[in-house]
Amino acid sequence: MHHVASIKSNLVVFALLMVLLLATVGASYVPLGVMHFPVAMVIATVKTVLIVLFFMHALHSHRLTWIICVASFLWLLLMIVFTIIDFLSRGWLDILGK
Amino acid sequence: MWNFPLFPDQASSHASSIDALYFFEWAVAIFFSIVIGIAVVVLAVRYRSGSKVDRTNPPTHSQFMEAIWIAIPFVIGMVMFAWGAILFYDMYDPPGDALEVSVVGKQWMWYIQHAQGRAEINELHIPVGQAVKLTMTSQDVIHSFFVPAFRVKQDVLPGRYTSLWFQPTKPGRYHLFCAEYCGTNHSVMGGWVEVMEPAAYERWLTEGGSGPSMAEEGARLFLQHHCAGCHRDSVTVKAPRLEGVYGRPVPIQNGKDVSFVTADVAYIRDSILRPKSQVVAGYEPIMPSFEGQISETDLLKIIAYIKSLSGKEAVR
Amino acid sequence: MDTATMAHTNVAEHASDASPLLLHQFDDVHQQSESSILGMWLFLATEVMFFGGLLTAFAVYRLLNPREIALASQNLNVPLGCVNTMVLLVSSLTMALAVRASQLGRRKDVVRMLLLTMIFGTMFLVVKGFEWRADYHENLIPWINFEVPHHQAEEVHELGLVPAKMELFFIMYFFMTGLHALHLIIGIVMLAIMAHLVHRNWFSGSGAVQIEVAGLYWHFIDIVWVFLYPLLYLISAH
Amino acid sequence: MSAVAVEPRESVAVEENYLSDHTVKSWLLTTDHKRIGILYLISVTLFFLVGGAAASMMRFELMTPKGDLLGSPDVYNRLFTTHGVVMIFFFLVPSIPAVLGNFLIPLMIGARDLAFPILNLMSWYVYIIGGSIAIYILMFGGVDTGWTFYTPFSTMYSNTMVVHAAIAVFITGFSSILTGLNFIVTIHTMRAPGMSWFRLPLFVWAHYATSLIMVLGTPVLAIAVALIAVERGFGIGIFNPNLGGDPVLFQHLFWFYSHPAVYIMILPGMGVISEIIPCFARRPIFGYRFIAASSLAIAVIGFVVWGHHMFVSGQSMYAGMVFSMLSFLVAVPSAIKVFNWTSTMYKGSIRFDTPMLYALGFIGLFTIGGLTGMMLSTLAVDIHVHDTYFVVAHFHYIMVGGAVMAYLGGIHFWWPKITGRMYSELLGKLSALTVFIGFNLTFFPQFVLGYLGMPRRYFEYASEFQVLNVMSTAGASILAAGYALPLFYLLLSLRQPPTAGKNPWGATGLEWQVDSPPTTHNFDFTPRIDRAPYAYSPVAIEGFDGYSDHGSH
Ligand code: HEA
Ligand code: HEA
Ligand code: HEC
Ligand code: CUA
Ligand SMILES: [Cu+2]
Repeated sequence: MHHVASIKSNLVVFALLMVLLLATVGASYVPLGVMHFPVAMVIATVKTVLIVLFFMHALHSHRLTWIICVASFLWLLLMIVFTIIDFLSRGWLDILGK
Repeated sequence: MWNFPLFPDQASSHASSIDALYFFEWAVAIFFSIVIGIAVVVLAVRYRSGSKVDRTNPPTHSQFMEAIWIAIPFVIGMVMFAWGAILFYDMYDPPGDALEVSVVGKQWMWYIQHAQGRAEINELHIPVGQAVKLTMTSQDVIHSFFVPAFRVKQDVLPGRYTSLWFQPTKPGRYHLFCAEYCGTNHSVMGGWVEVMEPAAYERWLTEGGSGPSMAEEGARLFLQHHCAGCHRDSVTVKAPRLEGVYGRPVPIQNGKDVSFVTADVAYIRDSILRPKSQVVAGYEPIMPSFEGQISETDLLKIIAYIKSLSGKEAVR
Repeated sequence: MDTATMAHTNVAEHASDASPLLLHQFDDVHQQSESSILGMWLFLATEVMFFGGLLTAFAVYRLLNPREIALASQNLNVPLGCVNTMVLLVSSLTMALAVRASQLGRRKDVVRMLLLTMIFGTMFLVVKGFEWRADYHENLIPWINFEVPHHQAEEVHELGLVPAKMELFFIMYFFMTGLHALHLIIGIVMLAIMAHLVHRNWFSGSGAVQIEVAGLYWHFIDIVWVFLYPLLYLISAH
Repeated sequence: MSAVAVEPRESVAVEENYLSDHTVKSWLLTTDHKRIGILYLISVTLFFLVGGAAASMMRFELMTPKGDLLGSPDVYNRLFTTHGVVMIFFFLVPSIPAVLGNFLIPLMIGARDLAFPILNLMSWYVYIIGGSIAIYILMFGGVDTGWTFYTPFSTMYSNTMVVHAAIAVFITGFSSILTGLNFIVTIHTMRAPGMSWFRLPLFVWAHYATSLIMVLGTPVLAIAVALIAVERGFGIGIFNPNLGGDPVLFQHLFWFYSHPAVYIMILPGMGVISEIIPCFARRPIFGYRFIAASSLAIAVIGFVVWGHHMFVSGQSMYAGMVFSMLSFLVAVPSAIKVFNWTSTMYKGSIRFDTPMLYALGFIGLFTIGGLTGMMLSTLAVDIHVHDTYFVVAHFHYIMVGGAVMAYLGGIHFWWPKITGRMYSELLGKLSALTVFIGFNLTFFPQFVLGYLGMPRRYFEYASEFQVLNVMSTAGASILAAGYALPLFYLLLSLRQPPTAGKNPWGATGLEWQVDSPPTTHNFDFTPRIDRAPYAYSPVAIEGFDGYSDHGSH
């Protein structure tokens, strides 16, 4: 009933995850300045995508599963972005307390 | 008992413009309520069960109608938004010549300090026709400064300044309320705003015994806390002179870069409480923190003093 | 007045061809397995928002107090965190293999892989425990004994940093890693039960659906850590 | 008009149904969605009485400007907190979904139960645990923070049982999450053959949208109150500005859930109205697809407007403008619904039974509540009316005039299905009327009071506000009588034998094809659906004289 992933593909995904892990740690020692944080998050996201697609079999499941994955991630982003809008833009105007 | 008010006084320059928007919105609300109300009643009567009317082919959908009643609320909504947003901006953007008043809220009273020195509790005396700007903070929980007759309200928060301005247009005595729930006596944390003729106001200012102005008080505190030791007199310590600092862009050392921030009230507050978080370029971070040593009210006085130096030329 | 016609599929009839483990509300096994998997995915969406509240708070505080947070983060043990990430990723691999084994009906392998997964999960907790113990000895635990580490005291003083804000970092750190560890413990217990049931041949088949659902949860815990690690440990390793 | 392939079985009144087993154990261990619905019905009603008692005492105190009738402001502060917490978290959020949703969703989609019946029972227990803590708090000290728990008051200054309250809310949140999760899965996987998405009743669509909010929003509330409990319990600084925190951050986390939560409260109500109106207008609903889609639109856009509760909180001006604009967008899907319901009456054959009266009341009061919501989301106007009685009036118009009316309408509509009994139609109409009149008298004066500047959460108030407050209190007593009435005659109806028949309203919808009360397994046959919902015809009903037992014959 389900797609059965081969041992080999599991191992390949695992190897990729390890490489990415080393990449994050490595990147944190490279002076990237402001890019430091985005790079770390992009790598984490790629890792997540790998885990979700292969280990959690999202690749071979319903469209609905995809929607849930994307939506929950999007919702989290929504919450963070709209909250940050407030804190980031405080003081952009020359009005005390706004 | 029957001559109770149904509408608040309009006693500030904001009041009439906000009321205009408010009436417009009620007009929209009443219009739609009536349209829907009449539609419901008319349809209910006409199509009541048993009445002899044509009921053939009741429509079940219409893209056209849906489009119309998506478009209308959308457009009306955007008008309300834009109108409200513009007014909102004006209500917080103070004119340059505003009278400066400082406000500290605490459980459960308002402490108010005029630039000229007079302090009062739960009362605010101001001259009619003169724009007033409040710089506000709280010593404990969140409160909210609310004068219905002026249509203004702003939360005051611990550890932070917020501001508010208005221009009273009518002499009189108006309610001052605390509008953010703050504990047991929230409902009695308030008092009066007394809008006076300018002459009466001048008299009032001096009659409290012509005490020192806020800036003068601040100058005293400036000595008392040994600020002057570094900022005015010292030849050994290299500290920036504070004349002309207020309102100007200040160069801040930021790693190897220099960035500029405007020296507003919040910046000066931070400079005193957390001096090392923003170090002026070209100076050593030797200023000690005064966190916990100066009360909110004294802090406001010192800031008033530093502000009063802004007319003078900086000697950098 | 009817919106429906009644078809002649009798309740009793449909029950007869079903597996003994089919719950009464489902028509067939397919519907049942689909429901459990969908349920778990939705639960994970809930979990995303659960951790999300903390991540939002952390994001805001990092924005407001960048220097204190960065300095405080330097007290975390980057290599240990890295090892732990590896351990957790390995456990994800074994979990995936357990799911595979169950799909192929190899019960022995399933149990074996589940046990391995549990062992790696426990290993993570043990390492984490050592980290926390070290934090305790370095006086880094808010409420209990937090104080600015000696080697950073000077820097804190010089830069005029606020010790309370460093403490704030540790509050968030312990809250998030604590919650993560709690999830892991629940996961380990769940896997233990699964392993036991598979061993006893309790499931029809080898519990492919149940193991798959448990796997989803396990991988999710892994994903949370994939984000926590760079967010907490690698802020200013350089 | 009926196209029945199989003779519906004659219903025999004495036959086994889901209510037959009377033992306490059979109730407390039941996994039957209908029984769990009843368990919720009872518990939710009790909490409504608790919240209503607190409201009555508040209105009593507010008859005089001085704080003289209840003795101390601390009592009053505990009262409105209790009232808010109980009414929101323990009454209105679970009311329609957990009672009617639980009972009806499987019936409406042709399923034998929800996907996870044990989980369903568990959510009731979780709710009861949270509720017991709430009652415990009430008896041993109370909380005085307001239902919004704003820091730093809640974490550092209040000396009441805030940690307990946080735990109660935290726990109850999970009941909500589990219910939502159960509904979503059920609606996806358990639909009977032929029940395609666009054949779903709108009640189910509304609950689908509601469940999305429950699943995605509630965990954030849980975290927000957990942070409060931790900060207060351990005395450390999380939102304390002196320790690097920010109290406004708490407000963001709180409203991230609590604004969408208002749609948890109204969307199911809108679902109920969408069932009642076509049934009593005897014609298909107008604009089915738009009503269905607007539920989803409300659920999604509703997530990004929360900052409109924070216009004067010290939030940045840019954020205020973004949130204000989005708030106007969220009004559009609500408008779609109101206009479509109204159009559904055109060319209908309208009867005015109790549920319909409640539904019509809903349309009017919700419209006023919603339009005053527009005023609140207007930045400049909100500065003046924020935290005044204007806001109190706004949300009671929507929550009491809207959601509670819809809830009562739904209870009256499905009462024959749930219990098999009819209630007194006369008393039913009387209750709808009393509630409508009492409601308006209670809450309309509060709009005026609010614009005059009377702040909310006030134990004492300025004397010029008294007349309007007395009017409001008078209205509240009429309202209380209006609510007491159904309690009385609905309970009374239980003494009769179940004679309502399968379909007393002549309604379409699968739930009306099974027995009243339904049997434990709902359907003896797997139903097969071959047409859109609301297949009413106003013309066919011309000769219809009263509702009969089997409308389909
Ligand atoms: C069920 C509950 C519920 C619902 C559905 C709503 C719906 C809405 N609410 Fe309300 N609200 C609350 C419950 C609810 N609210 C509560 C409890 C509070 C106070 C919390 C507290 O502080 O304790 C509150 C507070 C509140 C505030 C904060 C006030 C303040 O504290 O200063 C605001 C501000 O924007 C607001 C706005 C809105 C809007 C825009 C809608 C919209 O969704 C309404 C949309 C509906 C319509 C617009 C009507 C139908 C449309 C038409 C008939 C067509 C014509 C329309 C146009 C021309 C636009 N609400
Ligand atoms: C679902 C939500 C809901 C419901 C149904 C109600 C129902 C009512 N509310 Fe509620 N209200 C809120 C939600 C709700 N409220 C919230 C969230 C707040 C904000 C809290 C805060 O600030 O934190 C609030 C605040 C609030 C205030 C403002 C308090 C203040 O700011 O100082 C007032 C004042 O009039 C009020 C009145 C009423 C009244 C008269 C009813 C009536 O409709 C109730 C009528 C019902 C009954 C009376 C029950 C029937 C009872 C019996 C038949 C038993 C007999 C009773 C006795 C013997 C006493 N409410
Ligand atoms: C030990 C010496 C010292 C004392 C005492 C001191 N300061 Fe300072 N102050 C400095 C130095 C050095 C700087 C510049 C470096 C910096 O920004 O930290 C400075 C900067 C400032 C600034 C920012 C000026 C600008 O140009 O932006 C303000 C405002 C200020 N101090 C106010 C005060 C006040 C008020 C007090 C007393 C309550 C005080 N200082 C006490 C040394 C001192
Ligand atoms: Cu201060 Cu309310
Ligand atoms: Cu809202």
